[in-house]
Amino acid sequence: MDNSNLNHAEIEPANSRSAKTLMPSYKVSTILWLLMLALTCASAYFAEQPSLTMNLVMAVLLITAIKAAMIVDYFMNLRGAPRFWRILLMTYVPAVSLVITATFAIDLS
Amino acid sequence: MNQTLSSSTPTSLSPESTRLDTEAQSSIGNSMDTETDSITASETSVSKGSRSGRLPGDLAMWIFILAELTAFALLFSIYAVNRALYPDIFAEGQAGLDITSGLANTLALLSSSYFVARAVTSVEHGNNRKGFYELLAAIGMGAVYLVIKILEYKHSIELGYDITTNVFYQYYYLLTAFHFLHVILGMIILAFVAIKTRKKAYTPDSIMGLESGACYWHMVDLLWLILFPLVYVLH
Amino acid sequence: MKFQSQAVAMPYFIAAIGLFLGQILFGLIMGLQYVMGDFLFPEIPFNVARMVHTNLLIVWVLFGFMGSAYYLIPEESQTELFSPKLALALFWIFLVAGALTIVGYLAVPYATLAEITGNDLLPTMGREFLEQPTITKIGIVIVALGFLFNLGMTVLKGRKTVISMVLMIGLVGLAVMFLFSFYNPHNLVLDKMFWWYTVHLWVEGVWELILGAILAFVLIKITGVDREVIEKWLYMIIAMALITGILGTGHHYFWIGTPDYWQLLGSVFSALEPIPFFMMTLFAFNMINKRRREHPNKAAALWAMGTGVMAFLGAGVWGFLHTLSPVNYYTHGTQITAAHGHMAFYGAYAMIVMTMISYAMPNIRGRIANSRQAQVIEMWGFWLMTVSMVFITLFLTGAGILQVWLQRFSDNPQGFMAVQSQIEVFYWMRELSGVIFLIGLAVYIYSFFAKGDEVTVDNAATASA
Amino acid sequence: MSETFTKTMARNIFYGGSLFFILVFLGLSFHTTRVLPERDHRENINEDVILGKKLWEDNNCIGCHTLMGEGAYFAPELANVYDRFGKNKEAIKAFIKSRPANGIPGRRSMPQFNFSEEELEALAEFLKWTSEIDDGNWPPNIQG
Repeated sequence: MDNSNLNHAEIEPANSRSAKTLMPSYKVSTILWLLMLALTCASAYFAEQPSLTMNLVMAVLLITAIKAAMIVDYFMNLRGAPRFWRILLMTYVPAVSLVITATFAIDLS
Repeated sequence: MNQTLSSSTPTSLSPESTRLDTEAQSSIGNSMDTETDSITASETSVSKGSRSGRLPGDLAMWIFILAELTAFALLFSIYAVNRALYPDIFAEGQAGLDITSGLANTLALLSSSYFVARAVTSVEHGNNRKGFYELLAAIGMGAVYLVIKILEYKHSIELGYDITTNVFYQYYYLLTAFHFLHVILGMIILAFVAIKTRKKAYTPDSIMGLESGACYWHMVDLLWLILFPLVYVLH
Repeated sequence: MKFQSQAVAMPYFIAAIGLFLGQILFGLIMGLQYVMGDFLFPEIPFNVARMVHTNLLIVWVLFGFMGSAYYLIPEESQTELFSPKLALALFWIFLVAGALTIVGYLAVPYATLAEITGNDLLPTMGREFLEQPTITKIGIVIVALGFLFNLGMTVLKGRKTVISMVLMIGLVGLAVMFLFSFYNPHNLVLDKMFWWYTVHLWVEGVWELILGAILAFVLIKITGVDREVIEKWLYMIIAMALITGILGTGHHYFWIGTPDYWQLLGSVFSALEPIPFFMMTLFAFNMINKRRREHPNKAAALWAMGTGVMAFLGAGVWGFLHTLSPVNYYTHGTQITAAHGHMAFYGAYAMIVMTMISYAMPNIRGRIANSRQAQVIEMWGFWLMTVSMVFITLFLTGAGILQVWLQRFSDNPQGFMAVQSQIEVFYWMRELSGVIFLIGLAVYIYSFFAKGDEVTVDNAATASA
Repeated sequence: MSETFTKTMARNIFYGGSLFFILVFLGLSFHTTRVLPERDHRENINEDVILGKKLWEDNNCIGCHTLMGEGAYFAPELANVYDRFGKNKEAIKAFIKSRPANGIPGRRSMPQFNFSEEELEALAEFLKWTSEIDDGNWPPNIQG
């Protein structure tokens, strides 16, 4: 490596268009957005229920996990990202939900 | 050499020298001299091939995002454990919360995330002006969140609930206020990125700074997605 | 050594190792007093030996930081030091002030020292690690201002790199945080609350910046890896250090009267404090694996890697051991705290100074690296000191766990002195490890005098194309 | 795994992140100072407590004892010594006064400080005030 310009060895356009997955189109984003608004209202409706049952807890947390998956995959555009990062982000909300469900399980039983 | 102009605050503070830094007495190979570092303001980023897909945004931002997610995961878990330890205090406290403002906040943050996603799509198609206005809309929705949250705080403080009232309000204030500050930090980042979008700093080929700001904002929204059911819904 | 003024670091390094030796001697005295209660009583009571031990530690690490800065800044800024004479003058002022303070501790009872030095005018004495008379504290501030001025002028007229910037932020932060030692309110809770600004925001805040900057400098020199890569990681490491460390102060606000929300914040953020140390270990090992040159100074590479590992073990792992508030409720103020203190301070700060000495001293003495024999002896010193420190920490942890079991966690807790006599076996073994540590230090010091064919020509042929 | 990692972004994370957490820390610390008065009963700090703290510092008691868990681990914890001595200041004063001048053979022992009567009273008052601070009821038991 003896070129006079001693910058880094491999230089290539950091993120040429072809190399990366593009963001979802407006239409897809809008559909996902409306879907998430609906899901949120649904989970809020659950709050009105008089008593808190285990499957209600799991339903609400499932909705949250679905919404989170949409955001991570489409809005954060991790669909095209290396698998390590996608798995890391996708399992975050389910993992926290599991802990929360566990604390409810222990309390209710 | 590609010019990655991610967010560049005045770099007077530390112009990066990009020469291979030997600083040993002798020179390397046949390069003329190792000593006079040419201070090139350009910022080169090393990106090894992109066969296995590309992480949107900057790895530095992702390390910051992971740290924040870990901190909040710990905070959520400790909140959940304490809810199980003191069910009655938490139930009574949660009953006092206004579900509609919680819902409105969630819708506001979801919409602002939506606008940020649209903005990134716009800039990817080279339409910086449209992207700029979408970012402004996102910041606007963020402001809506702030207003609703401040009203909520004012309401509960007027009722005399303070961070030291009881264990529920300690956790409620700590978690939501800490997230509140992250929304403000996220809005500052979005504003910063919006200005650069307006000044055409981002092109379809060099969009990393915008993606980093967008990913941070989506993380803040993600955190609220967990906070909303945890604090408002499940009681 | 590219600039003649870098030689001014030599007296600082020599003084640092000298005071280090003094610190270990008094450490051994205290170790013996733990098992033989009346050893040297009343000539050198335990509290005096402890003051000397802890103050010598802080002063020798500060001498090490100053020496490292005087060596590093001219080379990073590619210009001569602003005023080597000022550096030497400040060296003697600081050394004399320090020596007088230690003599004061040993010669007269502490209350008399307080009287002589006019502590009543502005009482700042009598607090852990800040036992120095007020006039010594003022002397330290003057030395620090002169030191920062000297370095600041050098950086301003030379090249500004990330490493010199980070080092300067760390050193300025160190000076600013020391100012809180002058605030000594009548209210004990406020006193403790701001005392932690000088202690915690030093060792878990700005000192981590200094540690990162020195480690990055040494790694650039011995591995030849591109400055761009190293400075990028440096920024991330110190970003994590401050992000977790600042709110991490909360883990000192559990039981001193401050509100309960500190228990939540303190636990969560101090639980994340090992992250920057883990990144530093990855950083050191990665850079050395990806080295682009074979630097003859193998000892410095060993020290750099050792610093990463021991800092992570001592400050990270042993810190996490007792940082969560439900655990800390039982282990606060026991030997567990002492165990963490020993390995963290040695692993993070004693070792980074020795890393810099190991790299810089040969250059100052006009060679690229010491002879093979000298480096082998130095590595023996490294392993003896590091392994014996691990044992000191293990024994103190054992003592701490038994202490917690007998005195804190049991239903009918035993008295303090009763428990101390039951954990004496650990104190004996700790004292033995301390002796081995002293042997290791002696071997390390001898390595500077070992004869052999030094390496004077730099074989900086880049290892890989 | 390909990603871009620029020094500018890392630097911005350093400055932005640190500033953010410094502000959060300062805000919480300010709130703590506002809330402290009803936790540390500073209204009970009288002349004796002030003199007691001065004596505590001038004689480097922290060199052997821990106070609220912080200090040297050579001698007992003193934040709850007032309770341990049966809430009796005289017992504390008698203990300090009765320390043998040249120690107890073969055992750790506290030096004799030859305090006057007022100084003993001040020290005991300081230790009493310290024991009344609302410190999350630490230590876990009377032994400290």
